[in-house]
Amino acid sequence: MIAAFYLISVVLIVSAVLAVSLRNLIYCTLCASVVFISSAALFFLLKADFIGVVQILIYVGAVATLLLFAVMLTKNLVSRQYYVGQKRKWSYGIFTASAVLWVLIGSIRSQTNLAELVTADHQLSVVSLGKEMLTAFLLPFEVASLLLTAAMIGGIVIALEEKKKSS
Amino acid sequence: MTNTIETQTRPSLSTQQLEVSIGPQHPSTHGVFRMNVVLDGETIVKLKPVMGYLHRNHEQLAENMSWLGSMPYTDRLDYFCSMTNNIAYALAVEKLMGIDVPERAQYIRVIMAELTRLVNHTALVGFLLNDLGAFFTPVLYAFREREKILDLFESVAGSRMMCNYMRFGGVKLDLPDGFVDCAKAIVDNYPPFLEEMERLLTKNEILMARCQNVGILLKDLAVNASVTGPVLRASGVNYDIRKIDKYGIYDRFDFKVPLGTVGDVYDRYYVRILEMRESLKILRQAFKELSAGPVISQKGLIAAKSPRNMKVPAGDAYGRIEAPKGELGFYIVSEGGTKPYRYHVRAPSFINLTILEDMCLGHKVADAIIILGSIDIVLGEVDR
Amino acid sequence: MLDPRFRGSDIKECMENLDQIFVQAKRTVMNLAESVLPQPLVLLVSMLISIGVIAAIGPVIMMYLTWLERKVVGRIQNRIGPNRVGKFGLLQPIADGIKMLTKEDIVPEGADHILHFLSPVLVVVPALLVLGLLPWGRNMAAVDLQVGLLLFFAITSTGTLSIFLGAWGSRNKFSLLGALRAVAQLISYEIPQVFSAVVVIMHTQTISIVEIVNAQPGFNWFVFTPWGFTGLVLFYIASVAECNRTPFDLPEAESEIVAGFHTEYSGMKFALFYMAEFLQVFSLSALAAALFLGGWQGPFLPSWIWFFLKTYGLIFIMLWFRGTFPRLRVDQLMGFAWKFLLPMSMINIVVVGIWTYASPIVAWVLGILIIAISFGVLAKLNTRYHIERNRKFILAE
Amino acid sequence: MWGTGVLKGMAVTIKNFFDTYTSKNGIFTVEYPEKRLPEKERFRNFPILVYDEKPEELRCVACDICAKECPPKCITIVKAKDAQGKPLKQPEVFDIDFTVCMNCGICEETCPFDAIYMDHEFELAEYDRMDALIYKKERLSRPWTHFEKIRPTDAKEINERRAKDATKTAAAVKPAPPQASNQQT
Repeated sequence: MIAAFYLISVVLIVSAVLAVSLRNLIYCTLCASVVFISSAALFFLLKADFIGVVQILIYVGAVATLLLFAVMLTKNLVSRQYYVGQKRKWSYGIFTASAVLWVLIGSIRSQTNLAELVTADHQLSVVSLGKEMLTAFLLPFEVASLLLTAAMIGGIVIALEEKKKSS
Repeated sequence: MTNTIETQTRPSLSTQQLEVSIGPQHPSTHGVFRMNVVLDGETIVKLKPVMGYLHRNHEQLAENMSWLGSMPYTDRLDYFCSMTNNIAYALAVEKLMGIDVPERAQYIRVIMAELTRLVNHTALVGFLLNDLGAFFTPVLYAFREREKILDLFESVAGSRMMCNYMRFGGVKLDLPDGFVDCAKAIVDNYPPFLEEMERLLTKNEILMARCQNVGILLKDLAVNASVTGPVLRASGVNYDIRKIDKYGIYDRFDFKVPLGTVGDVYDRYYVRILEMRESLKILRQAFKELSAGPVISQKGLIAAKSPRNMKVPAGDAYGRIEAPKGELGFYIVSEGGTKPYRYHVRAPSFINLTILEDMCLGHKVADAIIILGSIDIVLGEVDR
Repeated sequence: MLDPRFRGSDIKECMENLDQIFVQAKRTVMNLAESVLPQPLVLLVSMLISIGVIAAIGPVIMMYLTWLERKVVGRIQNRIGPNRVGKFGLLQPIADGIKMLTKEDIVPEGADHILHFLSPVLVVVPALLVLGLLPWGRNMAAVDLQVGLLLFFAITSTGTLSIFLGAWGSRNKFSLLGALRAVAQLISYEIPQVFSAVVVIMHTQTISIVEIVNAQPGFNWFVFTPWGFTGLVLFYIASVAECNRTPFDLPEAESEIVAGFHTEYSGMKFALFYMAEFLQVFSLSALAAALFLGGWQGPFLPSWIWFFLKTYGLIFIMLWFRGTFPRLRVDQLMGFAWKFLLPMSMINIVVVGIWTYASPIVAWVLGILIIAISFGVLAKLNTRYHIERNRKFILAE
Repeated sequence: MWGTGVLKGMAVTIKNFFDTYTSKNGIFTVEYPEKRLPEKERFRNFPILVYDEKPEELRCVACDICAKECPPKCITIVKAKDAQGKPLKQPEVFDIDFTVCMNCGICEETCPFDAIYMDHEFELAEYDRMDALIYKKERLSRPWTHFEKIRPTDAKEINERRAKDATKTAAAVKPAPPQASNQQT
């Protein structure tokens, strides 16, 4: 188990770095989808397979395609001249990354007892997840759905405005 | 990435226009024909047809060849209906030479013309469905019927598609004895085939959704662009040369001219099926009235025996017939020699093609392909 | 060395043995492996057996699906279909395979080599991966996951990305158009597909495919309920669109955009795209059979024979579609998904809701009523503008 | 109802599917090399030269009419000469370029000596375009019996016509030979 964990996290970190630093944007989106898949693999390792599957479905299925669409449809974003003038400052990058990491670890450590959580091999069943979501966490569930409808309406408005103008 | 044309600035999403050349080498352009299309997304903004890839210098060739010498070349004009090309050319020369055509030859010409119309419209319905995406099934049903009629042509003229059967003043050879009842059998079991095609296609929701209100051709645009044939009649203009000129013996047959109302791809498809039904009516009457007699007039026979010293009196003539694709006309000028001075073919598909852009603007790429298919062009005739 | 006692047993018991024949075969191999290899390696061997079998069956299924398609569509068109290579043209797929291998593999000059190479691989991987989740017979599912069905949809949705990359990598306008159409179509048909599968999940309260199939013993398959039948029809239409088959084959519309996203592919890469399409046809038909037609459940024959019978029945319908229908246009395709399939599948969920709580008679009547009315209303709405049923033509003089 | 047109269409195709198994004329394809379609009598493919008895004495008298008449001009003829250089009524060279000939049949019509006819042979594939497809006199000549076999009715008419012409010319020639005989000393 541990060997698998380390292997996956190495893949995750390497593709994350590549996703940021590659020149050709299409390869970046490819590496981004590798990041999503390896994070889903991590979830599988933690036996939270429902979350892992949803992770693949949402991120690789939709978000990666969205990224690719964005890259592809904007005008000649792919060609080289974007990277000429920019000085690539690694120092800023490392500083912000370590700051964010420190905050994250601090918050996780303070709340729960990490060791107990990992070894507990309770099987997260989908049914319990469903019940939990519609009872204890009903409010966040409703807020999220509101957000989703707002986003959809926004998309339709833009499309309608586009159609009205061209027809 | 693509040599794009800058669009006029639009405040909201200024999108890039894509210029695609649906080029000479494309699965559904009915031969070597190219459309330079400027696309905004999928809708067509500009369309420029490019022709001439199949130009074989037909009219220049005819000028230094004997009058009968260019008859086999007229088969290659519209290679789907070689018989009607021959008839149109023979009609023009007979008008100039003043040869009369005996009774039996006139009937044979009507039979051959109507059989060619069946062949052409059946093949067209098949190819139109092929452009719509049906995976070769309607084409193969259509070709199954077309093969039977081509076998008839082979038994009469010697070759299935390159018939070279008409001569000035009649036809080359008389009908072989088994021909008439074999043709009657084919004509009788054509209606069941048409029913089967109609059951498969006409009420098919996908076909209706794809073809109705697509590529609408208005009446006055059609008349101004001198479009002829089923494309014109689908827009509702009653113009059929068999009824207007009454050339040959078409006044003896009673048949109707089907007209469409809206003038879109669906009308052009269905008008052709109705025309096939009318041709079947004509064929039945022609088989009944076919009389015995000579097949070629005496002057014509002499001319056919030695075409190289057949002289045509000076002057010019324009012979036109209702070919399956429209008005096919031959304009010939003679100086009294054995070779035509000027020889021009009025090809229906070439002229019907000029309005392709007006019909396609605003439609999707998929519609442009079926609008081109519904006009029914053959590149041999367009480029000559 | 026929065992004398065997002659006495009746047909039913023989069928039972036949049914479990593969399971016993694996068990014997496992016992052999246990006696020889150390413990972790045994787990590896058991995995290797199922993976090896599926990896072998996948391409063979694909090859003989191409053969079946050419024969069926040929017969629809009154011709015979391939019969020269081998007895009934049975060696034709092998001939095609060799032809594909020997064909030169052209990479267009401006193309992006890495993407051009990567995308056929990325397309085939999900198609093969998914075969593991399917219940081929009684306890013959390679992987029995608790979230089997959801993983199935997750994996098939990754295929969209690779089709897009392939088309983008081949630097060709036609494949670009094909890619745009492919992504739009695959994403907008995924939603009705998942919604029509939700119906079955609601009824059986589980997402694992094996349990869904176990919930349909003997002959009471889900298709014999009103919501089951509409669910099957909707799911099947959506999966026809998912594998880009007629009448939804716009991404590779040969009459409009030459060959859509795989215009620039030749040789083995094209064969991989082809294999992905046919494996998806097989896996989606198998899933439709598992969800609605009771997978391998069947009264008499061994379980895996039922599985193949039902799957090839559904595949025959897809080939029948291919031989009959013209193609939809892009906007009609989208309209059909969003304005017809999606509302119908949502109504179908309502019907299942009623079905679980109302008494059987009320549920049946109400279910059929709701479905009929909604189908009529939606059909009326969808065809109000542009389909003129019978148009009048004048037969002038 | 919305879907009926589509379903009717599917009914047609499935009927055709089962027709191929059940009804006799369901299958339309003729499996070519094994089974062949009956040949039509008037089918015309590439021309052939006809001789009565010996291949040396072709009916063709090298009058060059067909070469002049042929629209694509693919026939070349050279008149034969005997030892003293006097032109003989036989072609020494008669070749047709099969890549140019479009088998239109005009040469058959205009030949006054019934020497050239269109053949039924269509399996003429070659490996070399230049000299293999330019047919020399030897490859073109066929016996008259071959013609009678492939086109019986036409052959019958032609034989009658030739027999009638032969009797007419024979009648015209009879009064002439008495004077001719005494000159041949």
